[in-house]
Amino acid sequence: MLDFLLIFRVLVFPGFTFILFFTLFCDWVERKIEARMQNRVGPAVAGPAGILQPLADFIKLLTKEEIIPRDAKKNIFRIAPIIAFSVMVFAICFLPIDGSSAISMSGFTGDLIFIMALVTVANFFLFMSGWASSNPYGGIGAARVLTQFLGYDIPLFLLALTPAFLAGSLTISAIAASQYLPFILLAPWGFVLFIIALQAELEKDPFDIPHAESEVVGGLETEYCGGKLAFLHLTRDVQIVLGAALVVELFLGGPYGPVFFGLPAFWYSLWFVLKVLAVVIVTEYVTCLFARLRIDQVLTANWRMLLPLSVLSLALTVAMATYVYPMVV
Amino acid sequence: MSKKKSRVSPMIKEVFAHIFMKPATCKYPFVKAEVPEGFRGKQVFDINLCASCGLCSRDCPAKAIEMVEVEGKRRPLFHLDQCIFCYQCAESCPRNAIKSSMFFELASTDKSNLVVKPEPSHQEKSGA
Amino acid sequence: MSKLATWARLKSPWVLHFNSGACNGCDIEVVALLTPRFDVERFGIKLEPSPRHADVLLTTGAVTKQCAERLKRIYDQMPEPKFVVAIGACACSGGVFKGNYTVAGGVDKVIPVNAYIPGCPPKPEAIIDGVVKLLNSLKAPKTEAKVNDSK
Amino acid sequence: MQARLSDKVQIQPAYLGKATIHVDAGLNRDVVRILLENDGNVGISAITGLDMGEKIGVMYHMRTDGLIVTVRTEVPKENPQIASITDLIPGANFHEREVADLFGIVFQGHPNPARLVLPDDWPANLYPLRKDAKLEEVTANVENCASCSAQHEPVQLQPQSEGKLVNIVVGPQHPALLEPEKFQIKVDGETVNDVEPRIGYVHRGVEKASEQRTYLQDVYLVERICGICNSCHAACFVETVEKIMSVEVPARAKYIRTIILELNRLHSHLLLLGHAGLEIGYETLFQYMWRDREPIMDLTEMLTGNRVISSAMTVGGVRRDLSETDVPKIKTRLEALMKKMDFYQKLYDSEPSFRMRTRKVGVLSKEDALRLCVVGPVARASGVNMDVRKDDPYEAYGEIPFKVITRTEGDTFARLQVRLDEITESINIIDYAVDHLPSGPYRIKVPRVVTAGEAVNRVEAPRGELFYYVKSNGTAYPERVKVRTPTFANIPAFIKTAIGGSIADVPANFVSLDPCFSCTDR
Repeated sequence: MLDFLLIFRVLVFPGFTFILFFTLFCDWVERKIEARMQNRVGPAVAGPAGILQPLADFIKLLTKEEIIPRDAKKNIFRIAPIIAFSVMVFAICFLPIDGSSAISMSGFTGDLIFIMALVTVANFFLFMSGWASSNPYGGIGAARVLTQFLGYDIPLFLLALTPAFLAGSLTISAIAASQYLPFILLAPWGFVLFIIALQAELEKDPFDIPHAESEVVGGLETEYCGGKLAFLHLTRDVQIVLGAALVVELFLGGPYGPVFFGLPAFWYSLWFVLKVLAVVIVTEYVTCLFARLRIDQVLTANWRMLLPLSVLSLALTVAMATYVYPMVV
Repeated sequence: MSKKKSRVSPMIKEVFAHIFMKPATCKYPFVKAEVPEGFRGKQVFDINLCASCGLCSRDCPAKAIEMVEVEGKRRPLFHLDQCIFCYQCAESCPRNAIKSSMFFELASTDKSNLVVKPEPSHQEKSGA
Repeated sequence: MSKLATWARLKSPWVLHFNSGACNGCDIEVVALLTPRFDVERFGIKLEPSPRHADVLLTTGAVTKQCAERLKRIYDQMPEPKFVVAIGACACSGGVFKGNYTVAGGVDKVIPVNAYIPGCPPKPEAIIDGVVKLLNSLKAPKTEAKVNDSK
Repeated sequence: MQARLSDKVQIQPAYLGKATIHVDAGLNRDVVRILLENDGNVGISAITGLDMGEKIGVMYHMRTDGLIVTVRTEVPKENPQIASITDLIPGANFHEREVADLFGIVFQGHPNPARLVLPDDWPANLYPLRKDAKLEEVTANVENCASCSAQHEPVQLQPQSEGKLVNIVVGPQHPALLEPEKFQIKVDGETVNDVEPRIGYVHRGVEKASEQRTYLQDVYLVERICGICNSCHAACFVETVEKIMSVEVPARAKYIRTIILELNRLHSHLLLLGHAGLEIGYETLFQYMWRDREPIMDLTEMLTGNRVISSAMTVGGVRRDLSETDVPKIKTRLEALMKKMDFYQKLYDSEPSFRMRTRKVGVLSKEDALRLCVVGPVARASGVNMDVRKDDPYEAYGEIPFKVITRTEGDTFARLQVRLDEITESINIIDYAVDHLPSGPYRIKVPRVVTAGEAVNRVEAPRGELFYYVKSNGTAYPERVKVRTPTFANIPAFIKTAIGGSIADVPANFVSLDPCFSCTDR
């Protein structure tokens, strides 16, 4: 019985299937809201209000012909996108979605660090996939992913420590659970900086240089087609969900919220979904506001602005956690 | 720069406002597109007015008008795939036999459909 | 299963735009398709930067000598199933430039074309209409087979 | 001039613009030098080749005081050699290469006499614009494209290292370029070391084709040189022909032409400003700009019957009258656009990421702008006060008050800002023209056969000075039509400003010139 529940949790809810469909849903929300902000309609014909658009894209890509370029490093070219995708999904599984993570009781001390490490690994596989295609655009795009990721990883991590200090724990579920008052209210500066760093991590405007069409064509995806491209797209979307979910867990009180009746798991999932969508909309809003920066400007923005600020934020938080927070609680 | 500058980008407000605004998108193809008077669309050829002079064919910059025999007389046949819709033919025609219509949905998956044939009944065959 | 694939294909035609020697008239109308007034994202149409991602190749302009090889290459780079739409008089047949010393003629001289959209340039609505007609022709399996044969 | 080279030059005042100077083949350099010494603002508008049977005429059309002075010389067809003037005016570089391509004239001392517009595999001693060129074989060859698939070119972009330099080839198919062109960019790390453009992918041989069509058909042909500034091409051609025929078009036609030309400018500028947004990754700006451009397209469609290619001009006037009922529609749409411009101006003033991407990028100094003979908004953004509408008024521009927008920074931001301000000016011009529309006929009947003669004419297209030279031999077919488009003159500015800059600035810098290759290649 327990085994069956475990399998169900991993494969269906809140595991793989849920994450997959939630990701596609988030993609739709993202495209729709971006279109609205740009005074357009956005996807409209695939399913009601175009809600099946990401699914249609995904299925279509799966049915397309697979071409592997002659010069590509074939094995890596084949498997890197899928590994990147699975690592991302694996990382999400550690987040408490309906009050506990996909594999119950799998949360362990320091899983925050573990998830961050997984994201890094996934990004490294993304880099590998671009590099393996042996296309110059793919190579440049991949190199940009790596440069940007390595740069922004540090401030992101420092900023992720903010709620960790406030909660006094490195375990995500513990951080989420300890937010009787969401940390966004206690440390708004940390939240704002985290969103900025996240924007860079997710390669969205104004930091979307790895996807700058006018400079690098399709970036690391340039040579990909068919199913592998589908997985690359999906990886990116999962990454966005993961990033948004992290914000939710760290600053917005995780899946916890008022339970009105029935199963708490249902309400927790609902809160989680709503909060993630809210974060996705906020990031999309920021995307619409700015032009893309140049790669040197992006790096300068990181080392000169974001990194010192995140150190400052951390210091401020430590002070808060020691002196102010105990008084509040 | 002597101009008075506002520090805050107006985009912040504009983008936010657009979330609640109606999109500027027209509903085409679910709603028919409005075409203004005088649009240069598909040709309408009135064979009853045609004098078989061939001026339209001679003046056509794209050589899209071919003179073909219809019931013993030379009549213009419009190749829509070559036509640049300038309507010089209509201007050159001494009898005003060629007029433009508002019809613009000419696309076809078969190139041989893309002609306006001169037919005695002047019911043009649709290219669509 | 194949029904699902057809559905997905119809709902998500990603396009690549290639100008093989056009006057820009058709090109700006193709770009105008992406913008709020026409917004073809409604139909799931996305303009893709790389031929590898695209399902439909939108070609504009008469094919010049310099571009013919390039056009062929781009067509070859696209994964199956792929479709070509010729936009404007020049792409359909060479239009007003037919017979010039560097112009080969229409796009169909180099690669097979699935749909023709006449006009100079066609209204964006006409381009939407053309793409919709192309997609509708794919719905009927018979037509699809015919289209594939013609390659 | 007469004093220094008295016996060797012949000056024909008020012919082909301001004056025409006939010189011997060896003296072209001296004349150009003297012109340069007289006036620091001299630029070259075009170099026209002309097949004259035994000889090939070479005409240097120079701008001085805003007017054209033509320096005319001849070289024998057997051994066509002439001294290059590129070292005197760097802006003559492309012009000379083009004439070399199309007429086979060897410009001695040219720094880079490589092919510019013709395909690489074009036969060596075949010069398409010579009257005796046998093009049938080539044309047949081109039309038979079976050979195309057999050839395999190198992959799209292939960085080849040459020591420290990396070669990046951008194009022909590249998202940053709507049109197929190739740029070879040599990069040293992140710094651009050299840019080698290869244009000609859109070369359709319009100049030759126009000789095989009647004047009537040519109006539609030249209009399709460029879809964006189509009515400028048509207007310029039509005016040139009217000059040859000494036809005065009715005042109403002039005003209607002005309105259509300005609508053309509005749509072109909005298009470019939106496209610039796309290029620097500002998609929202792109979407808004193009949304606000649609009313202009509607107006064009309403007035002429087509959204893009207006086909409104004809020799002797315009093809359609402007009805009274259209006037309020024009007014309301322009008013709405005027309000939007306020928003964009604020955006330009305050949006940080936009300013970071465009300010101090691709700076072109006034001296370089003059030396490279750039035209239009690019020149005006570098502080060169030149606008054909003011310098050499055509149509109704002499009667309509407007300002010439100039800026001094010369960077990408200034180039975009100039266009933004010009949109406001254009709206005012249309407003004025609509209010002061004279009554009377909008078209007069002209014969199809054009009297023998030649003329030059210029129009301020959205991208800058558009130059036409037409020679008529007294038939219904022109003898020679020469088109010099603004982008052709502006590409050297891109090369100049890109070198030494960052590779990431290339797209933003490039798009700020408003490149139009269908114009450039013809």
